Amino acid sequence: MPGYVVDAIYLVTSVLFIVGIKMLSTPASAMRGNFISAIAMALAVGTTLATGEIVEYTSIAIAIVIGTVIGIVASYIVKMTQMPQMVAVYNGVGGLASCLVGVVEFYRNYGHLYPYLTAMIALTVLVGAVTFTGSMVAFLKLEEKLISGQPTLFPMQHWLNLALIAGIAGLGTALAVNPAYAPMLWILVGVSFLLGVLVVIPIGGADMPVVIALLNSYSGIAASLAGFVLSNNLLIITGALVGASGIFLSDTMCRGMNRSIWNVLFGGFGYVPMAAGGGPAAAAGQAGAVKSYSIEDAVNVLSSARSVIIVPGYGMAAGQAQHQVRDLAEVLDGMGVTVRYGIHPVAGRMPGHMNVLLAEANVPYDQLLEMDQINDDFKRTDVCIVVGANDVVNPAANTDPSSPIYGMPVLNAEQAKTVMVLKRSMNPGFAGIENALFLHDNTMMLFGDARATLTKLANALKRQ
Amino acid sequence: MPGYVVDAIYLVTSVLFIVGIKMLSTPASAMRGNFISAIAMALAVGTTLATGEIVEYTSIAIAIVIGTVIGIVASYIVKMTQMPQMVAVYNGVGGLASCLVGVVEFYRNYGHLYPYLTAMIALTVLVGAVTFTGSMVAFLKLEEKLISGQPTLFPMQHWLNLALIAGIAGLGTALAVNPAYAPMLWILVGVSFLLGVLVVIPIGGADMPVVIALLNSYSGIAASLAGFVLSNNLLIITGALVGASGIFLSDTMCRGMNRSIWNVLFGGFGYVPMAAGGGPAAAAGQAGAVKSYSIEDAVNVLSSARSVIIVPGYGMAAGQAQHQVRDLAEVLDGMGVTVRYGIHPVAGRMPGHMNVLLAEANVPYDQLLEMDQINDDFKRTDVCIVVGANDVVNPAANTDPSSPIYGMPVLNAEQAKTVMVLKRSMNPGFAGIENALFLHDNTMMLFGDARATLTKLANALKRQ
Amino acid sequence: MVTVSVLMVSLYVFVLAVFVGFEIISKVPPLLHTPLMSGTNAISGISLVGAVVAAGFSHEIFTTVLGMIAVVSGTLNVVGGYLVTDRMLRMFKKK
Amino acid sequence: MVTVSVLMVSLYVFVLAVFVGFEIISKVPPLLHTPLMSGTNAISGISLVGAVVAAGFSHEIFTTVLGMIAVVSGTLNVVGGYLVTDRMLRMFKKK
Ligand SMILES: NC(=O)c1ccc[n+]([C@@H]2O[C@H](COP(=O)([O-])OP(=O)(O)OC[C@H]3O[C@@H](n4cnc5c(N)ncnc54)[C@H](OP(=O)(O)O)[C@@H]3O)[C@@H](O)[C@H]2O)c1
Ligand SMILES: NC(=O)c1ccc[n+]([C@@H]2O[C@H](COP(=O)([O-])OP(=O)(O)OC[C@H]3O[C@@H](n4cnc5c(N)ncnc54)[C@H](OP(=O)(O)O)[C@@H]3O)[C@@H](O)[C@H]2O)c1
Repeated sequence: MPGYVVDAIYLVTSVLFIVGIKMLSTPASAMRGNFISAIAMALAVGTTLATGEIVEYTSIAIAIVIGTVIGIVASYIVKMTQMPQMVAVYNGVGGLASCLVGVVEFYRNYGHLYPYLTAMIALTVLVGAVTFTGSMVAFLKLEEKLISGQPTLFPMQHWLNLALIAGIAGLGTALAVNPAYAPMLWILVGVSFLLGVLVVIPIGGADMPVVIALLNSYSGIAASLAGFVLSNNLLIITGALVGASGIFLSDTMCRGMNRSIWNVLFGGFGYVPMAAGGGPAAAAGQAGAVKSYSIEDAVNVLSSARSVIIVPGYGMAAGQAQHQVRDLAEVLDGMGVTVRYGIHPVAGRMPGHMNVLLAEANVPYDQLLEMDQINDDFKRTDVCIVVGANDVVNPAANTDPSSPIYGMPVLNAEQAKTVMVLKRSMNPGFAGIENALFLHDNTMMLFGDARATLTKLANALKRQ
Repeated sequence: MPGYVVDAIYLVTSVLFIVGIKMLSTPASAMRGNFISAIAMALAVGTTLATGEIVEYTSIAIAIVIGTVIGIVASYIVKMTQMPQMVAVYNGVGGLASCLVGVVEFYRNYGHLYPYLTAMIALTVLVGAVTFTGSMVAFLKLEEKLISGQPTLFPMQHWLNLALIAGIAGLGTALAVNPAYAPMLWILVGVSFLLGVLVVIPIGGADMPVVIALLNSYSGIAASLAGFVLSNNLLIITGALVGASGIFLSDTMCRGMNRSIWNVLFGGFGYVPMAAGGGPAAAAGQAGAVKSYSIEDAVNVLSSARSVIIVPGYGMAAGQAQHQVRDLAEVLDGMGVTVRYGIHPVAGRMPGHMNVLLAEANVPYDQLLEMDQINDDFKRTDVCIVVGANDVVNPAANTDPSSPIYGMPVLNAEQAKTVMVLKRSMNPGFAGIENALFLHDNTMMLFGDARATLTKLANALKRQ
Repeated sequence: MVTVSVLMVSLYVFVLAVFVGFEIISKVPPLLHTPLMSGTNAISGISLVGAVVAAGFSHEIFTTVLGMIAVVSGTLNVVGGYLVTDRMLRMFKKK
Repeated sequence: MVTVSVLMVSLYVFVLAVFVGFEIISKVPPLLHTPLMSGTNAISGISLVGAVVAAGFSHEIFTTVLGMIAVVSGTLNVVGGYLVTDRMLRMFKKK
């Protein structure tokens, strides 16, 4: 295939990727958008296979089959609550692929490497390698396997990282000037792997979603750099699109958390130990002023409600309670109550977390309202049911300038006539701070696992 | 200056143009955006002068001085109501510049022209020339000088145009294959000039704003094509931005008029003869059921109003009544009445027409509300004052499926408690159709020139 | 086939720029559509960059004159376009 | 200086693509942020295109093995990413 035909097909492919992403902006077109993007990918790979540069097809075929089989199996066994982990792993392998492309290009051009090319190869290897090990650490932190979710801090950590970066810069420059000495490239790979581990371990497990979005961006940048190496505009464009997406998403999360990206990356924060034991009653007892209510109390209030807003939070994900939420909503709907959902942009642990889980439970997406759409309606609402949400309904964000989340936009749950809060204890949420909403006069605390409480509520209402 | 430095500066310049246009999206940043874009232009021209390709500076200096002087003078004497004409002229000269760049490139490369280059030159010349003469015809039609605003139709018109296009394609191909024969290029220029005239004369004067936006797009495409000729990415990018803008604006207008672009270009419509004489009373008399009211009637209603929405239309522009509108609004404001403006996207004769005129009259832009923002408020409003608007408040668009404007979104003026309509007669507006709003029970027709009527209203209110 | 590869590079740039153009321009509110029209009109005078090259590359009288007409036209488009847009935008004031 | 001009072309394409990326992605509503994340994650597997070249250019065992690892990784990213996104998007239903 002549080069200009390949270029033309790659251009069409780039446009398809852009169109595909654009179609992700409405739920009605999103599935087709993803499909178009997949077609573009197939077209890109197919065209590359047909360019004539390739002499050895068997190994490629074997590798593609292996990758496909693992990909299919993995995508069907993963649970919706494990999405962040899954994205982390895929990011990681994507980064590894870019890193290895860089390494092989080094060998392929060995003998006629010129400084620009070698410098681009070094950059590709660096970013790809950091993406790989960084993502793997993020994955392990989320699963709390091998590595604890707690920030791993040690003295002089930032200095060590700086020294590594300086070393990498030195190695890269040396290679660019004199690319004859291949082992230098391998040292570069090794140091970059190490750097990827070291930049992620000081970050707490709870901050991992931000890190993963950022690593998503890196994997795009690595692909773009590979495009610079291969003078391949398709890689450059597509990588840039992914790079922009990752930065946009991590920025969205940071804004939602009222923190800067620097604070996330270098702050050493973001670990909230899981509430270990204690039990609802005990916890409720500790808090003193808190009034715990029974299922019967709640059912009485709900029986006379005309309108309900459900506010889900991380607790719904942790307790896998999305199906029970839907069940309760249907019972209420059957009683003639208007039920809607108020979704905070950073409820849960990743952007859009609640939407995916509720969609999984077959909640129609037109009932899922964004904060701006629903925030004025709380004051006209009879009951707000808070299912495992905490920070995103904390009124201190509006009222208490000394609060760390002051200024973060929150849902006005407290304006509803009655607020029912479903959680297991008085433990704080992600931000680790008290929530005065739980002490309000119009708040009914319903302690217990969200899933259990919701089931009981639905059954009691049905019996009426 | 080495080529890569020029490329780098051009890249920065392209980014500045993009940023400049992005800043046009809020009124607070728009002026700075325009300034950034102007800086980018200066940087681009300055860099080009410094590339070293240029041996003859005197002629350039003279030409720049001439262009600058004319530009400065013209921009200060033009009236805001003449904007469409002004844009038409600038478009035209921009197209001419691109066309001539193509011609000179032909001579500059004479002897080593290759088919790709010659083809691109021919395209640049074609699009530039059509933009030039097309814009000039549009200008003359708007001014109703030399050429009448009426569609100039003659038999076989479209066939003639098709024949010209075929001829141009033939000439272009012949040139690309054998570029030795320079006169062929001049024939191409001549035929393209003719084509520009012929495609615009069959379009009515009232449709010129759409044509001008489209020619704006062409002038961008011509610049882009010149970029293909010169392998200059800056021209390609900037031209593409302008091309997108022109297409977006003509599309906006077509949607607003409920017509397709094909209907505008080939329909031979769009000429509404000016209301010649007759006088308000006579016209009002003809219409029978129409009730004409006096200034006193209107003052009585306004004195007890709490809220007023002003809906301006083309008549405000034609009658230059924007300052009188502002005066009346201030008097009402002094009486404690809430005054806002409802701006239809295609009120007037070009996109954003009303906003510019009202801004000229010092109306703060936060009082200028878009259709979507204000349409639900008419029903809660005491008085809607329609100043020279007609089609954009025609309820037939919502209710009468047989109306040519059925389906076009309109302002719900008729929902106000009282509607005052300021116009000179019962003559129709741009679309040439009746407006049942004028016969409604809650409508008060105030016949007369808008400017005079507004002045009388304001004075009468002040006297109270 | 070097010319075709030049064309391809130009096409990539063109296509991406068209996407950028549509995305950023569709965000401009109707309030500012007239300044948008005249502002982008000024920008279309970018062919001045080509005109300057055309007018300055040689001492040959014929092409120099053509080039000069191109420069006058381009400058008029640019200078007039920006000034008129600026004049218009100055009028937009908040209360 | 041919390499610098190659770099410049790549840079133009990169910069424009970044603009396109930010503009189109900022229009995706929060409702679809998780599919956006996993969908663009799938797209980042585009380095598979480079990996295929790396795995297939010669019979030398060392680079072929490295290339194969790259192809397995890239394919996993692509296939898994698209399937998981599709699975997620299938769940979004209107009433
Ligand atoms: N979405 C994102 O993109 C993202 C990314 C990073 C960080 N964040 C941060 O995450 C937080 C999200 O706020 P949020 O209100 O959704 O959650 P949250 O503030 O973290 O609170 C979750 C609450 O759920 C309760 N819970 C846990 N398991 C439960 C179960 N099985 N049943 C019932 N309740 C359970 C917990 O209380 P008990 O232990 O008492 O049950 C906890 O207080 C914000 O601070 C945000 O900044 C979000
Ligand atoms: N904005 C754009 O981009 C654009 C572009 C192309 C076409 N259009 C079309 O233009 C129309 C705009 O609607 P519109 O409601 O603004 O205007 P319109 O429907 O054209 O009506 C204007 C009215 O103003 C009256 N008028 C004229 N001079 C007047 C004066 N001195 N004093 C008082 N009244 C005067 C006329 O009635 P009398 O003669 O009785 O006074 C006429 O009915 C739409 O049909 C739209 O599709 C708009």
